Amino acid sequence: MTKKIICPRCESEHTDILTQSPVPGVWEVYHCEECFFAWRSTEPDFITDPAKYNPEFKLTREQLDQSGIMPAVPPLAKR
Amino acid sequence: MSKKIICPRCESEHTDILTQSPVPGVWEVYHCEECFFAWRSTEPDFITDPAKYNTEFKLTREQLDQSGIMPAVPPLKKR
Amino acid sequence: MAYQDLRTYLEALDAEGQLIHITEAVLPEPDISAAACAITKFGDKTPALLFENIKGYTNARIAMNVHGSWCNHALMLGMPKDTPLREQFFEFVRRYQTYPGKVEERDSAPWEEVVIEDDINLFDILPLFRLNHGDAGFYIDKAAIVSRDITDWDNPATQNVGMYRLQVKGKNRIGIQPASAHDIALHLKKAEELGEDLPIAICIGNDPLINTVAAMPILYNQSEYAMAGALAQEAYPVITAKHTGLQVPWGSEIVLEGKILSRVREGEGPFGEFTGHYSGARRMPVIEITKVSHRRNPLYEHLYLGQPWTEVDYFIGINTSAPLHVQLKEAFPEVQAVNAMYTHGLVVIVSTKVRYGGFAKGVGMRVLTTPHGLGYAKVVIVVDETIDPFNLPQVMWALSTKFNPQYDLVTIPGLSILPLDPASDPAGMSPKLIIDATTPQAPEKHGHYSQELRDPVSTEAWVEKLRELMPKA
Amino acid sequence: MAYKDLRTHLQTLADQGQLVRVTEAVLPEPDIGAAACAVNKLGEKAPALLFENIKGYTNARIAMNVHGSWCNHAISMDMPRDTPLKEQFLQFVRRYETYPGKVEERATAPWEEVVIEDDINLFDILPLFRLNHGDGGFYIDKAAIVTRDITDWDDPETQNVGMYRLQVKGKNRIGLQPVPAHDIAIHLRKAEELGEDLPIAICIGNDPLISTVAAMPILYNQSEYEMAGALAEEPYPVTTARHTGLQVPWGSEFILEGRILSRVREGEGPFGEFTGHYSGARRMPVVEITKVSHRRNPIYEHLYLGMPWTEIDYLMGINTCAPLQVQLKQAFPEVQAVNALYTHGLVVIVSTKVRFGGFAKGVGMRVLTTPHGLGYAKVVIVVDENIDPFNLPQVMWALSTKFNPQYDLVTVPGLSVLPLDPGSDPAGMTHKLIIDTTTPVAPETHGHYSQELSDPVSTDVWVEKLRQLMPKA
Repeated sequence: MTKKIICPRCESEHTDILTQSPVPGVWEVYHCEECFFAWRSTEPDFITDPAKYNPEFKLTREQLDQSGIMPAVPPLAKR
Repeated sequence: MSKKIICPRCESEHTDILTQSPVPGVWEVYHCEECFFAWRSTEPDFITDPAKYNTEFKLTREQLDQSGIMPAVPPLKKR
Repeated sequence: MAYQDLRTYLEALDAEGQLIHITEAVLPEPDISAAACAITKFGDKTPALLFENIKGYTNARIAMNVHGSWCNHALMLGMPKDTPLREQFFEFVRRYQTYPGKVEERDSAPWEEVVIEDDINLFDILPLFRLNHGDAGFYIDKAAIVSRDITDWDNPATQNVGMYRLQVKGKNRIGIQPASAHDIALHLKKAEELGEDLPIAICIGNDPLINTVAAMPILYNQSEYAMAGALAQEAYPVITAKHTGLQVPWGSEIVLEGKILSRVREGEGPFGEFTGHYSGARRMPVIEITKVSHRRNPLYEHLYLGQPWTEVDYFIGINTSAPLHVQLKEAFPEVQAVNAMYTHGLVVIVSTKVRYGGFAKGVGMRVLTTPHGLGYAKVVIVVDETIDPFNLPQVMWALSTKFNPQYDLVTIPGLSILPLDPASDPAGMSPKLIIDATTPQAPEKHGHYSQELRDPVSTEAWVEKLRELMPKA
Repeated sequence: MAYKDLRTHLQTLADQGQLVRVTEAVLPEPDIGAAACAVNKLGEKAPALLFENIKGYTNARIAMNVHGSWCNHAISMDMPRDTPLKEQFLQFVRRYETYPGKVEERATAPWEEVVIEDDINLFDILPLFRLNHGDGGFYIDKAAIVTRDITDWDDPETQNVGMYRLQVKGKNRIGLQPVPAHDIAIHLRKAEELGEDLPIAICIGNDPLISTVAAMPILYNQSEYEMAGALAEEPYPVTTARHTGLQVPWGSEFILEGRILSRVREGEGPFGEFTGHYSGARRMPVVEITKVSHRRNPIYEHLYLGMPWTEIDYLMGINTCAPLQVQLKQAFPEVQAVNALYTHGLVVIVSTKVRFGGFAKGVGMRVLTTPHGLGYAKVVIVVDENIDPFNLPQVMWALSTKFNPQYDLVTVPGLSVLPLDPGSDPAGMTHKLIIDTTTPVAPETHGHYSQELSDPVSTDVWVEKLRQLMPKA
């Protein structure tokens, strides 16, 4: 990639291409390895553009790391 | 009338014929001058027969005379 | 286009597939009410019924269920028969707000064709019948009843057109139920204070709008005819009935004139009421009829009522909601729509924008203090502006997700209510509830509502696209 | 059973005018979510949608709204498409009570046609898309997910088929939300206690009944396949997926096999949920997919959810009501019908005969203590036996005339509710309400209810007579 792909949600640069459209050149799907957000290049700019992404839904890896766990991981037991 | 007409609701004998069907002999409408009940001769027997009239709806002149007044009669005034 | 009499309206219903002619011979009881009850089981698009062959009568015709569906209601307003309820409501409100409409006084009326002044026997003139089995007698339950204040006779603002139940108790004797809060009870009180009779005109078989207005909670000094003109969007035709001097609808089939006897009370009832319960019997005023006028081959019109939904629920639905809507908006422009269709507004659902925390409870309290709400409005549910209050599954969603009884439930003890509410105890008293099912706004902070789902962008465009693609029925 | 796979069912929907094929080229976002949202705005008889031309894909097909109307639900039950809701409910309960139905194990299945075990990229195999704008990614939201207890692998009773949301987060990596109360969370806990992965099969594009059963609150030791057999009234066909050894539907379009990674939690969400609100983001388990099997030209099936009513409200409506009905009737045979359609049963309406004063409140408390009611059932409305709880205007009548807040309102503070309820505060805790709108019976004495209106005799006869006379549409 010539241009860095920034995650619209957490603005991390740790992003990757997940897939490209089977019909060449129609769209690409990216995902963020930090916050697990995924998006398609053809989605509206309020999804794809970090500056326009709905602030109510902005979420960073740090916030995720502090979020609740469901279900809790149980203590190890012997069989 | 050869036969006394008894009010199915209050069982008074103060009843009268209000009207007869314009087509002769089809039905008659009676009313009770005590409890103001009215009925047609062709109605089901649970309406016309004093013995079969729904007990929940039985009502005498005495009960009516003790019932609520709506609206209240106001005191007389001078114009 | 408005209908100036019942005949024209029935023809229009017929042309739209909204009228069934019953030509087989039927008994007055129980056939007519059984059929009028049965038609309500077919959903909310049912036709009106016209009985043309009633056993024992030579030429009687009885119209039932004339207002008994949202299709018929739409046609009454001159709208397409499949107009959604919500659109009918907003059109009704829009016309209501053009009050006063025009009234046109005419010199002669079709109902003057036949006149009876001697030996009146209403049982021979009207094809009377018992509606529900527990009714005490044969009622007239869909008449527009006209009276005036005899102490201020020449002031047209005192003239009232209302709908009150009438028990025909003798050849020319009728029991009437004037609920104390209604305009006619004020007229009667003034006449009785002077020991005088109250002139009255009873108009039967009418154009659909005047019946709608007669059953509508408008203000004391508003004119029902000017309201009918507003709803019709054209001049409403009336004529003065010479025997009493009261203005009556030009298009009525039958006009009974007479007087409420001063200071007389006599047994009346029970009658099956719009609450779905019988009223019990009480002592009520009595009318003596002294003149009857009617069209040749008159149509008798009657209304079925039973456990909802029946004709009465369509009949007093939108016309109860509209005045509440207008009165609430005067205080709170945030109000979006009011659904007071349940038992004449014992349950009221209001959709509103919320200005700040606690606002929705204020709207609810306002409902309880409107003129109509004081005597009705037992349970008020307030929902967000995004909820259509006429869409009950949406209201249930708001109740399921926006409502926490710890914060959102208000109980007010010991308020007034109409005595016909069977739950009131003693009759006429009840606690009332406000259920706030709106999204909490600052400074309210309970719950976690920040992220509500919205329709995806372009949903509206897809509604239109899919409408075209839908399989044709 | 009529439908052994999604294809047969879609063909039947098409034959009955309940399928719209969208052949124009659409973008995955926002078109598919918008169209699936839009179709439910066209009324209660909305068809399913099949998208056949999705930009960027060569041969993807996406089915939406397959369960999204009472017509479609009736067809999925092999009933006439216009069957009233209450009849569908009673038929559903009847078949439910024939549990266990038969299960037929088949040796081969159509989904074995194409197998991918190397370099799996789910984004290339499935036409994934974002459903609602606030979703954290591309979800699979209508899969039947199969797991077993690895400590008791050979006991078929431990096998579970459930529907849980899945966020596809990488080429072969999926986030999974197992709510702690659900069976899969029990399986995961046992595996994680041993530090072992949990085998899992994710089945996409199914016959309509297994989706209904997967979304249904049945008991832990009940088999979903036997329940599907009971609802289908014929053996339900399954095949063992060899990679994991789990039984999966014979008719599925796609089978993804893999394992939930032991003791791993990773960011997931938000996702727009059935509450009409987004869920927020939490750390949840992760699935790694190791084998994909699918039919040639597979159909991907997805579910729209948003502010009610949308497809999900039809998918988890009647199947939420039926278990509550059966469980309540075990204690109270007087119960007539249960409507728990609203937000998976956050509002529940129960119709019951009343044995004695206070009985209806007992029924309400019982609802709150059923397994499902403990986590849902925030507002319980109890109505008389003659009220159809699926007929909301009738319920509003009961609320308007039978209810007096002084006697008939019970508030229970501080009960549990699912944390997704946005009204809960703190999340997972709420007050709950029982609203008793039944007619008071002895020894209760308040109100004046003795005379309730009932249908006139011969109303039933007139229903049939009028059915013949009704204008043909």
